[in-house]
Amino acid sequence: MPDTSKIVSVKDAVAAIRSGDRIMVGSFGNAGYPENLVETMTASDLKDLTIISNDLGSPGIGLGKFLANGQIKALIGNYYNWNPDVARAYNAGEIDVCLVPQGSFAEAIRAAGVGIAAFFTPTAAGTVLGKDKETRDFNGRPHVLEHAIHADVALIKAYKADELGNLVYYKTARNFNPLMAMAATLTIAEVDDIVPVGSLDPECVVTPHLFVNMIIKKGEK
Amino acid sequence: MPDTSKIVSVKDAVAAIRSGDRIMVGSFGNAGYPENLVETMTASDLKDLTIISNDLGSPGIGLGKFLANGQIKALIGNYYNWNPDVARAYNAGEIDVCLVPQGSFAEAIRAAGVGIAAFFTPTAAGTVLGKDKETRDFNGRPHVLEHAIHADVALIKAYKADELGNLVYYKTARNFNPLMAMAATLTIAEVDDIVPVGSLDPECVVTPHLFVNMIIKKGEK
Amino acid sequence: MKEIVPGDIARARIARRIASEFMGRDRTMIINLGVGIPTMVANFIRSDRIFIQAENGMMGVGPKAAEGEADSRLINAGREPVTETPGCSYFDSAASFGMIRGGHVDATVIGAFEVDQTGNIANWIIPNGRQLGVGGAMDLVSGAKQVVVAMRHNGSDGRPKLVKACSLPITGFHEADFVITELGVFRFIEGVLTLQEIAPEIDLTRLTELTEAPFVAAADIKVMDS
Amino acid sequence: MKEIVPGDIARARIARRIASEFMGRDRTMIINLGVGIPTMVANFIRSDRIFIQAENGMMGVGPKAAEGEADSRLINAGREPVTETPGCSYFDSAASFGMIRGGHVDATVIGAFEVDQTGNIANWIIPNGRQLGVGGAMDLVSGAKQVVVAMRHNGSDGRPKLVKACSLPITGFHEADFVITELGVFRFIEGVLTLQEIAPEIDLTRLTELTEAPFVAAADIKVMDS
Repeated sequence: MPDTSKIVSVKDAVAAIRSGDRIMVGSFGNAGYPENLVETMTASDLKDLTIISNDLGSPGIGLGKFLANGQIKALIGNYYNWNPDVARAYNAGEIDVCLVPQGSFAEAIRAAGVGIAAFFTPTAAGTVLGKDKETRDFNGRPHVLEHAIHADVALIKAYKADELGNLVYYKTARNFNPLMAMAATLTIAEVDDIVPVGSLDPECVVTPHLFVNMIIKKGEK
Repeated sequence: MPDTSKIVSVKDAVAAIRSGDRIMVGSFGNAGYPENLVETMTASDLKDLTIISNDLGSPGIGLGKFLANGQIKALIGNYYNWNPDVARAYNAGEIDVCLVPQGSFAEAIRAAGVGIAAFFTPTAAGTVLGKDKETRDFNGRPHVLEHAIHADVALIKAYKADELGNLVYYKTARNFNPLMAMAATLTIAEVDDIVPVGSLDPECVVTPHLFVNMIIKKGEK
Repeated sequence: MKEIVPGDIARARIARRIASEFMGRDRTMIINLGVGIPTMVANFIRSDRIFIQAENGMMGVGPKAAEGEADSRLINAGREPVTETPGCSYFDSAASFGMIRGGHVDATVIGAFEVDQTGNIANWIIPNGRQLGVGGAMDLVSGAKQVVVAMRHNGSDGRPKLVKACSLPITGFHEADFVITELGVFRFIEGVLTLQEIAPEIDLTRLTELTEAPFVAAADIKVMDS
Repeated sequence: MKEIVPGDIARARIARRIASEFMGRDRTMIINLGVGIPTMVANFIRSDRIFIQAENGMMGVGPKAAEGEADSRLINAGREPVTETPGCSYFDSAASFGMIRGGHVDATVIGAFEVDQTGNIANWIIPNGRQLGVGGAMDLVSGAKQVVVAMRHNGSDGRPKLVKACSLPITGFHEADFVITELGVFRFIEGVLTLQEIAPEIDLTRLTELTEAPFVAAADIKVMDS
């Protein structure tokens, strides 16, 4: 193991997060959701969080706990129909919600990770979700300008990490995780297993270690 | 094997290419260069080609053969210092050359593949290579607008294909190949080996089969 | 109002008709299936040339997982546990929507609240304060090569869903290619809504009454398989 | 003109000084090395916290391949056959430049024709009609967190390379953080070119004569390791 290990306790990892932070959380439904990190955060005093995620789980379940706990200031994501608490809180003026079409959302997170400031996509041009966005024709078709979506912290769920922080994922639990791993100032990966350096096939590493700042092992305190 | 096999002879593959086409060719130096496809094309009557590639090999070697043969109308790429014939032909007015910084070049090819019309990048802002490009500040820093780079045909070098056309690559021979595989109307992959469906790990497929139209096996006619 | 075709039969008919549309094509087809009737299309596909893409990051989605074999980490975009097919692959959401936006998905099958005579589709929200989500709907209708709308011909209140102009927020403009209901197969041909097949239960007069959008009947109109 | 420091010694000194700069940092460093002197930096790194990225698609580049073990498919960005290190990984060029442009590479070490007093770098072309290539130079200088210029202090004709204003086409504006030559270690501190170390062979007066760009000497200036 290298002398600067990234492996930390979930408590130390969460101690690096501040109230008011913009937090990306990987997952699609409950697939690829960093359970320990979220559990620990929802048991903390952290508040005024902006949660950037595909959805917000179900009422009181998964990411839904953040909302049930009143820890959320704003949401950036694309699909909250699985958790009707979101529409309720939004209508009551308790939280802000910014809806971005799922493909544009994924691409905007990637853009932040790879240093692209903004991009033109045909998705949503002319619709309610595109109406406040700069619109321009390319090849005779309207496109909207979508800006990169950054975060202070990304909470990632991976299947395995090696001791350097190289990550691989598990089936459709991959989803937004590799994108968010690139797009935050601090990336914390929760993994099922930590394996020795050299155990992962270099051709199959999905997230190279340079994107990962901290690793916690699922189920450990 | 499915009843609509993509596996064809190199002759049949090259027969689908037309003079005047925009051709992407994977490779960095000679790593990841589809040798049989290029050999067959350079032995053909194809001309007025626009070759979109990182570099143009060395004089008379690899992609350099296209130039030695007078088959090139224009080049889009980023590094021709390994092949001084390119500067010579350009200065003599024999070919057009469009230089795009390597990172912007890679990203513009990806953009074409994923339906992004254009993107803002800080690379080259204010320089000779950015001077004719729309420039805009984001976060106080100038960015240039780069447009997607499409092709009619992509010539890809992969390590293995399964019979559906899923591809994996070999070490740094990966380079531009997976990007170009997405960015052309017709994608032809030259591979070292063709393996049965189910042989490749679904987590490690780099180019899913939907991007591949034809497969030829290296060394077969 | 008595239904002309009962719900279960209607849904299966629509799904089967769409599957046969894809199976009738002489080439590989990459398709994406939305929730509801679209998902049922998979049950009727008998072809090794048709591959199902799920926008949450999978190419080659297999049948629903059997009871006891479900893995919450292997799901489709409707959060249902599914299975693998040989030659499948996994990728992240940006790559997945890259396939969709880049025009590499041959067809998306989606449900809709309304489709209008210009091919506009409204399927993402009914503004009633209870929904807050778009998912991949806008990306799919603007990106897929063909958009196949699978929907009941009329709402539960009898109101036509093929309308002159959508009243609900639009998902995509002029994107519908096929609209397949239990009463007919409609296709936009050069922008004109054209009836290609009609259900055996009704005639053209009755179908016209049940459809707000004007349409033309194809010269070679056929009876839809029941 | 007689060289103050012979070429071989100069190049090794520059490379070794840059390696020690990185080894002196108490954290993981991801570095990218250009061709020429920058590539030599790898020879002096003794640390398991420093990882070399190659922009042609590799993280964790190892030493040059031994004669007979070279594989033309495993190369660095200078087309030299290299080896793997444990924990290395491969990726495509868009992902590679995503790392660079996205600010995930801690430092890039590059050669240069000229660096000026504002930190502008000219290293991609001498307009003489014989060169036509930019490679990743512009991406690297604009994307890497720190830009370390490794170059001889003067050209072969004695002309200073640290100049008032670049005369050649610019690669990136105000991007240089360190300029390390065989005669000194310079750092841009709040925009001011500051000499931090000076070679044992010369004094400040002589160095000032050999340098066109104005610079200040740090209060705690040190003698550079020879």
